Amino acid sequence: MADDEPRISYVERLGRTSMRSVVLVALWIVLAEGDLESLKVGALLAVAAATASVALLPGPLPRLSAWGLARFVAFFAIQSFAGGTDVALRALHPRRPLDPSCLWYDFRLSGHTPRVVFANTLSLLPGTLSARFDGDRLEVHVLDRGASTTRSIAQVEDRVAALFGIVLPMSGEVE
Amino acid sequence: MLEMMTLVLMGTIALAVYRIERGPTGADRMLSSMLFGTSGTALTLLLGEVSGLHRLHDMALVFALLAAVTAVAFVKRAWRAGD
Amino acid sequence: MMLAFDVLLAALLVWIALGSLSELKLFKSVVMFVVFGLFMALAWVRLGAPDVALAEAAIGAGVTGALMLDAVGHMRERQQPYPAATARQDASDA
Amino acid sequence: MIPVVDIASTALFVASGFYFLAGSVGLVRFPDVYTRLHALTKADNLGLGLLVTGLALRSGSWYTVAKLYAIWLLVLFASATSCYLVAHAARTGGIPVWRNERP
Repeated sequence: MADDEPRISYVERLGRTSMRSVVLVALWIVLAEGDLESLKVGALLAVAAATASVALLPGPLPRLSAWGLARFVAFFAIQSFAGGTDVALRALHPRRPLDPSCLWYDFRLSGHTPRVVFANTLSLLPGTLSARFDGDRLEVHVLDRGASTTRSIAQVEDRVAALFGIVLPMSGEVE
Repeated sequence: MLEMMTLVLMGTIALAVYRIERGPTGADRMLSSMLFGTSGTALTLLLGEVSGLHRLHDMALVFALLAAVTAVAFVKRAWRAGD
Repeated sequence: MMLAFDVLLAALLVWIALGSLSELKLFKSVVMFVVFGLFMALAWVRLGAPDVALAEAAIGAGVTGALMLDAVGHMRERQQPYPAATARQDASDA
Repeated sequence: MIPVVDIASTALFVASGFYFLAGSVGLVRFPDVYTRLHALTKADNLGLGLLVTGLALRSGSWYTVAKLYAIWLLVLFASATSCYLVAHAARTGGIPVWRNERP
């Protein structure tokens, strides 16, 4: 994997290291709950961590779109409510209504990070669980075959694409 | 109220221990120990609030991380089907 | 109310410890051990020692648990050849 | 403490307790690994989110609020990832998917 990464110049390396250091220092302040005294250690560790991160992952990190992020957070909050309630009611229902099966979903997203984010999001949303990658397909375990699942998976994919500022082609195989 | 919540969480954890006892596969056992990642984090945060110890937030972070570490160790090393 | 919590915690600790020690399946025993570490950490919190609890959670449950899972995997590898599914997965990883 | 905040956080705690309990009942009652993973990831993460929101309402400082949500995000990420790992291992290891035989 490391061989595929592009070689970067020292200026880029310095820029990325300092950018990531700033983010990590902010994270440290949050984790120390505003204790600025501990920043003596924290700043040092943040720079070390940023150096390690650039050494391991020299390429540019994927950019997020702010509007996409806001919409994604709202969508995620509402949908995880729906998902939790759905599964809780199924668990507590005396007859345990389940009709699970597996289906293959063809990615429209490309790129490693967006796909991973998509698969992880899918696992947290109602009725779907990503089970394995296979090339350009993802196997999804669904809790209820009757629901219009492919359509809702495609909707999640649209939201994740918007998060990364990607415009997807229209899905051709929505049932 | 917070004390009630700690008891409820203990109850959920007891159910998960029952699932580890029963199995039947290794994956079932592993996912019940994953539950301790979430429930353990929740319980630690609650205990922190009950006793006013904010340092326990760090322990909640450790719980969350370790659930992932054990899951990786399980998948890469210890897994065999039908166990 | 916290007394009820403590009693429940102690009872579960004993149950898990017995489950971990009196088990013939190694894997189940290891999972029980990890869970025992997490519970022990909670017990340290209740005993008023959050630093010990942090160490217990990180070392007792996390690192030792991962090492033991690794050891169980190695022991199985010694005893029998890999089943087909796992072997294929390893080949694709390499 | 302001009573409105108190009532709201209590309601959030009750709701989160419900989801945690439902998730564990699902863990015991559901028939196979995959459905149990569903119960675990969805119900428990929602329960933790509600609990964190309740605690954040009670806490006095913004740093604590940020830290609580950071913990929740980490748990979300960790549980989604380990859920995928276990599901993948179960699927490649050949654990069959339970099907509903009743019509």
